[in-house]
Amino acid sequence: MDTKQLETILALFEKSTVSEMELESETFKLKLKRNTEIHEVPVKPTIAQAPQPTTVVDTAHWVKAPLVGTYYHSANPDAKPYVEVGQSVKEGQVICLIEAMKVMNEIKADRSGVVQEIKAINGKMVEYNQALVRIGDAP
Amino acid sequence: MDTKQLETILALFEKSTVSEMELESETFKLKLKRNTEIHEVPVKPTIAQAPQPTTVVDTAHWVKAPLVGTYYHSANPDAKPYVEVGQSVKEGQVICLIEAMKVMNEIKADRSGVVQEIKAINGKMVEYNQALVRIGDAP
Amino acid sequence: MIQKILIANRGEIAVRIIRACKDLGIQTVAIYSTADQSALHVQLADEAVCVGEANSKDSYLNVNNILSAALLTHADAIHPGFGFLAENASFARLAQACGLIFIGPNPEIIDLMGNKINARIAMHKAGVPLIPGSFEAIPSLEEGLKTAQEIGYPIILKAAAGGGGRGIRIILDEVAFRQAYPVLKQEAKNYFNDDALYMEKLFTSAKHIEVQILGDQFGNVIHLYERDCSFQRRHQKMIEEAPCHLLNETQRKALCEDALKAAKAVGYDSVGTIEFLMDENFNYYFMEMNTRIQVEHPVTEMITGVDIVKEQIRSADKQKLSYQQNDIKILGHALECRIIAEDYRHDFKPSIGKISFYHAPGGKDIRVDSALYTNYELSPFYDSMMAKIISFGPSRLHAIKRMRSALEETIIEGVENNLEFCYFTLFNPQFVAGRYTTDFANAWIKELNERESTLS
Amino acid sequence: MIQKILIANRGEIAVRIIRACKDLGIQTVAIYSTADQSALHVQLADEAVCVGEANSKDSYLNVNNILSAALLTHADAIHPGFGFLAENASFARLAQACGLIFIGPNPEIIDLMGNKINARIAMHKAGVPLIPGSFEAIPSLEEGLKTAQEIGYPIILKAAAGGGGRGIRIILDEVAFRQAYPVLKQEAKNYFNDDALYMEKLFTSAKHIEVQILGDQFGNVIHLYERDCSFQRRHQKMIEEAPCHLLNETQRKALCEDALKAAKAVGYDSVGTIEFLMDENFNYYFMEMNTRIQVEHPVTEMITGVDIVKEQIRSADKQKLSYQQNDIKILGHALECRIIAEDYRHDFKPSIGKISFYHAPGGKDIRVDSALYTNYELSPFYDSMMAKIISFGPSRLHAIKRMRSALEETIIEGVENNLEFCYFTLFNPQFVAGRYTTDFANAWIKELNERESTLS
Repeated sequence: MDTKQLETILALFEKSTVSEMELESETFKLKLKRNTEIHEVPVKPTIAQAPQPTTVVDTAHWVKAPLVGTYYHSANPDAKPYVEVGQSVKEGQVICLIEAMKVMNEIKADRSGVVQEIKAINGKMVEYNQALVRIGDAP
Repeated sequence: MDTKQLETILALFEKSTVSEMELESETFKLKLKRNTEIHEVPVKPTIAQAPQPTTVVDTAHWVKAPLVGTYYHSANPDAKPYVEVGQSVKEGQVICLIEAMKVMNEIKADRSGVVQEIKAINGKMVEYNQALVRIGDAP
Repeated sequence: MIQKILIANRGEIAVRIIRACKDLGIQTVAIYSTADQSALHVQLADEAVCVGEANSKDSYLNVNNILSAALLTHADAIHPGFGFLAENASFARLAQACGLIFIGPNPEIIDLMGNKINARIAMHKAGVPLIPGSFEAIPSLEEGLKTAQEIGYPIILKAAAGGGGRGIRIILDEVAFRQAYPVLKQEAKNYFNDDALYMEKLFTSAKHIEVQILGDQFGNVIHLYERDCSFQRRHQKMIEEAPCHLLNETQRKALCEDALKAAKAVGYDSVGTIEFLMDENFNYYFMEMNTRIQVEHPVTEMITGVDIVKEQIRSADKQKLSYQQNDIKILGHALECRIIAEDYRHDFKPSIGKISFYHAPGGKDIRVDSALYTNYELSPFYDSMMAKIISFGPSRLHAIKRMRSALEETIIEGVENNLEFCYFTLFNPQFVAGRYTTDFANAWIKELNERESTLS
Repeated sequence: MIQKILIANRGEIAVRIIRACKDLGIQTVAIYSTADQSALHVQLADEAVCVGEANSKDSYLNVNNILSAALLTHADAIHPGFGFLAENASFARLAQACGLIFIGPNPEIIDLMGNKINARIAMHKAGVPLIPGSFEAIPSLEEGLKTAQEIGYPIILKAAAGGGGRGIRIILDEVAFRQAYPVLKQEAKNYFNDDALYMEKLFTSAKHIEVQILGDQFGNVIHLYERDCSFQRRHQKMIEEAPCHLLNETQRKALCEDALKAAKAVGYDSVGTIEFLMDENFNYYFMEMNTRIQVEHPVTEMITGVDIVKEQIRSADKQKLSYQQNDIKILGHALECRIIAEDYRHDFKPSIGKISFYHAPGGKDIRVDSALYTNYELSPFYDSMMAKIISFGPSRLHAIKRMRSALEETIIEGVENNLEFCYFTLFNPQFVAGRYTTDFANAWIKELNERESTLS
C-alpha cells in the first residue's frame, strides 16, 4: 500500500464516529483505534516484501524549562550565547539561563551531544516544561 | 480495494445505528466498531475462499398502524378476532380495526400469508407506524 | 385543573413547555414524526406518541392523529407552541369540541386577528394608531390608486387573509399598482379563497417593536414591556432584545398602554404580542397581533422574571394571572441570539447533518433554550434553529458583553451555523449603539460578505 | 485600573472568574499543570502559562512559578479563587511585594481570621455571639477541664493555628480530655509550630448558616443575606441554598446585622463569608470567617442579582461597591447541587476517567457553572467536583422542582457521579421541608444505602 492511500483512510476514519476499524486486504492489514492505546498486531508476512528502511534510533531530546521565567541565551547582553546550533556540549555544561523572581538559574545540558535546535527566544518568557534546546548525536 | 469504496461503506455505517460491522470480500476484510471494546476475531485465510452461504430471504413483515387510534382485534366485543396466530390471510383481508375520532378504520393485510405474531393489544392505543400484525410465509 | 398536556410541537419550544409543565406538576405527552424518534422533547416528556411521517403535513400538522393522541393518552389540554397549528382557529375549535383545552386565546380572537383588515378595524376602533393605508378592503383599482396616492409610495399591497410571506407585493409607483392589483386579487382568491386586499405604507427603515401581553379569563390584562426585534433578514428575526434601548420612559409608557388598549379591546385572554413599527420620529403604528407564545419570549422573561409559559398554561386553566401590572418591573437588559444551522457566507443556506460536538455556554446570566445534543442528527424537514442563547445584564452593554463571551464558549461542530455571524454583529458599532432598524441586517450581511473577498 | 488578571486556580471557579473578567473588559491569564493542558479554563483565557507538574504542590501551589507567570505576562492582579492559595496570607504579601494586586482582603485580615483564637477574641470584642468555649488559649490541663465542665461535654478541642480538618479532636468526657490534651498540644506544636489550643461546645445537630459579605477599601461593608449550607458530609457541603428557609424576618435581620458587625470590626475590604452555627432554638454562634469567594456563591447571586466576583475585583481595584445595603433585595429562592464524580453507594469513592458524554441542563432559571465537556478527561489529581447546577424560583418549592427537572436533563457518562443521589435527596420529606441540620446528610446516606440492599 502507498502512504497516500493510508492518508485517505486515516482522514475517513478521523471524520467518522467509528471508534475502531480493522481493514485487511491482500497487501496490507490495518487496525485503527481512537483514544485508547493501540494493541500491536503482528504484520502478516507478505511475499517478496520490500526491504524495510532501517530506522535510525534518534536519542535526541529537548532540554525543557524546569521553571517559569525569562530565557537568556547568554550570561549578559554583551556575552556570546552559551550554545549555538551545531555546537558540541558536555553533560552538565550550562546552556542557558532562566531568570525568575530576580534570580538567575543556570540550565545545564543533561546529556553530551550536539545542539540541534534552539526553540526559546532570548529575553522572552518560557513556561514550565517548554522545549528550550535540543541535543542529539548529530546536527 | 479503493478508498472510494471504503468511503461509501463508512458513510453507510455512519448513517446506520449499527455498532459493529464486519465485512469480508474476496479482496478485503473490514471490521468497524463504535464506542465499545473490540472482540478479537480470527482472520480467515483468504486463499481459495469458500462460496458464500445462500441467505434465506424472509419476506415476512409487519403491518403497521397508518394512524393513531385504538386497536381492536374484532368487529365488536362479542365477535371473534379477525385473525389469530397461525391463521392464513389473503391480501386485502381485514385484519383489525383502528378507531380514531369515533371512526372505525379497517386495516387490511397487504400480502397473503400466515399470521406469525400479533403485537398490538386489543382496546389499547397504537401510535403511527406501530407494528400490529406480522404476516409471513410460515408460522 | 389541567393534569396532562399534549405538546403539539417539537424542538426547543417543546422542551421549553415540558420544563414549565414539570414545574407545575403537570404530566406531558410529546408527539413526534418518524424523523424525530431520538429528539430531545421525546426523551424529556413523560409519554410520547408517533403521529406520522417526517414531513410536517403528515405529522406535526396531522390534526386527526394529534387529537387522537391527546384523547387516548387522556391529556386535558393541548399546547401548540409556535408555528404549526399555533394560530389555526379551526384546530383550536376542534380541540375544544373534543373536550380538550386549547392553550391559547379564544379561537374567535385568533380568527379576528388572523384577518388583517378586521384586525385593523378593531385596532382603529380601540384608538390604536395604524400604519397609514386603506382602512377597509380596497373596493376597486381606482379607489386603490387614490388611497396609494394619498399615503404615498412605496406601499405594500396585501391579501387580508394572507400570512407567512404569501399574498404580499411591494409597490413602488402607480404603474406597478395597476399591474399588480388584479394579479394579487386573483392569487388571493386562489390561495385563501378571499380576494379582499388592503394596503399599508411601506417603511423601509423602522424599528420593529413588540409588546408582550398576558391576559386571563377574568378580564385581567397586563403587559411585560417591549422587545426590539428589528434585527431581521427577510422577516426572519435573528437577534432580539428587551427592552428597546431607544425609548424614553414617556415613549415606553405610551407604547405599552396602547398595546394594553389593543389587547383589552379584543378581550384578550392568553399570552400574545402586539407588534408595532416605529419610525425615526418615534411614531409607532400597529402592525399585527401574534396570538401565541413567541420564539423570543425569553428576553422578556429575563428582564421581568415572569415565566410566560406558566402564565399561559394557568390562564388556559381558568386561573387568574399571578401578577398585577405594578408587580412588573424591568430588572435589566436581555439579548437573544438565535443559533441557526445556516451559512451567512452562502446566502444563509441551511445546513444539515450530525452535530458531532455540542458545548453549551454557561455561568451567571446566561440561559440556553435548545433541543440540541452531541450526536443529534439535524433533519432537513424542520426549522434550522438549533438553540437560543439569552444573556442578561444590569445594562444593555453588559448584556452584549455577556453574550459575546457566551458565543465564544459555544461550540457546534458538524453543521454550518451562524455563531460567527452573531459574534461579528455584537461588535458592529451601529448594533452596539442600538440604533439599527429593519433594513440594517441586510446591509450588514452585504458588508460582511464584501469584506470576505478582500484582505483588509 | 486592573487590565489583566492571572487566575491562580483551575476548574469551574477559574472559568467563573474568566467570565467575570470578560464582562469587565479585563484580560485573563490562566495557569495550568501538565495534567491540565486541555482544561476548559486554559481554552477560555486570553493567555495560559504552564506552571508545573500535575501534583498541586508543584503547580497550583507553586508560588514562584505563579508569581513569575504573573509578572512576565504583565498581569496587574492575581485572583486566587478558592482552595490552593486563596487563604494564604504569605502568598498575598508576596504578590503585593511583587507589585501585584491580590484579589482578596488585606493579608492582615487573612492572618487574623486564620488564627481561630484571635478570631474569637476579635468577634467577642465586636459583640458577636461565640460558640461557648474557652475564650483565650487554654493555659493548662486543669483550667481546660474546668472550662469543659462549665460548657458541658461533648466539646471539640482545637489547635488555634489548625484548619482543613487537622488539629481537631472531639472529646466526649473528662477521661478523654485528660488523654487527648497533651497529645494534641504536641501535635499542634509539630504541625503548626504553635501549641495554643482552645475548645468549643460541640453541636452535633445544628444549622450551618453563612452570611455573604461585600466590602470595599472605602469602609463600605454590606451583606447579601444568608445561605443554608447544612447539607454536609464530613464537612463537605453538597447542596446549598439561599436564603435559609426557617428564619423569620426578625431572625434574619439580627443574624445579618451581627455578620456586618463582625466584618466591620475587622475592617473587612473584600468578599467574604461569616459562618454561624444555629441551634434548635435559633440561637446562632460565630464559627469562622472565610476570607475568599466560596463555591456556593452562585445561590446568593441568584437571589440578589449581584455579581459577587465582579464586586470582588472592583474592590481589589480600589473602586467603591456598586451597591448600597438598601439596593439588596431577596428576589426568590435558589439551590445549588454540586455534581461530583463520586459514588454514594461505595462510601463516595471518587471516580476518574473520560467523560464520554456530557449534556448540561438548560432553560429558564437554571445556571450551570462547570469546566466539563464531552471527552474531558477527569484527572485524579484534583477535586472531583465537575459542575454546579443552580436553580432559582419565586419560592423554595419552585426552586426544588426546577432543580429536579434540571437533574433529569443532565447526562454525565463515563464516570460515577452523584446526580442520582442529589435527585433522591430533593424528594426526601425532611429536605423538602427545609428542616435538616448538619447531621442529616449522614443519616440520609445510611438510609439510602440500607434501602439498596432491600427490595422495598
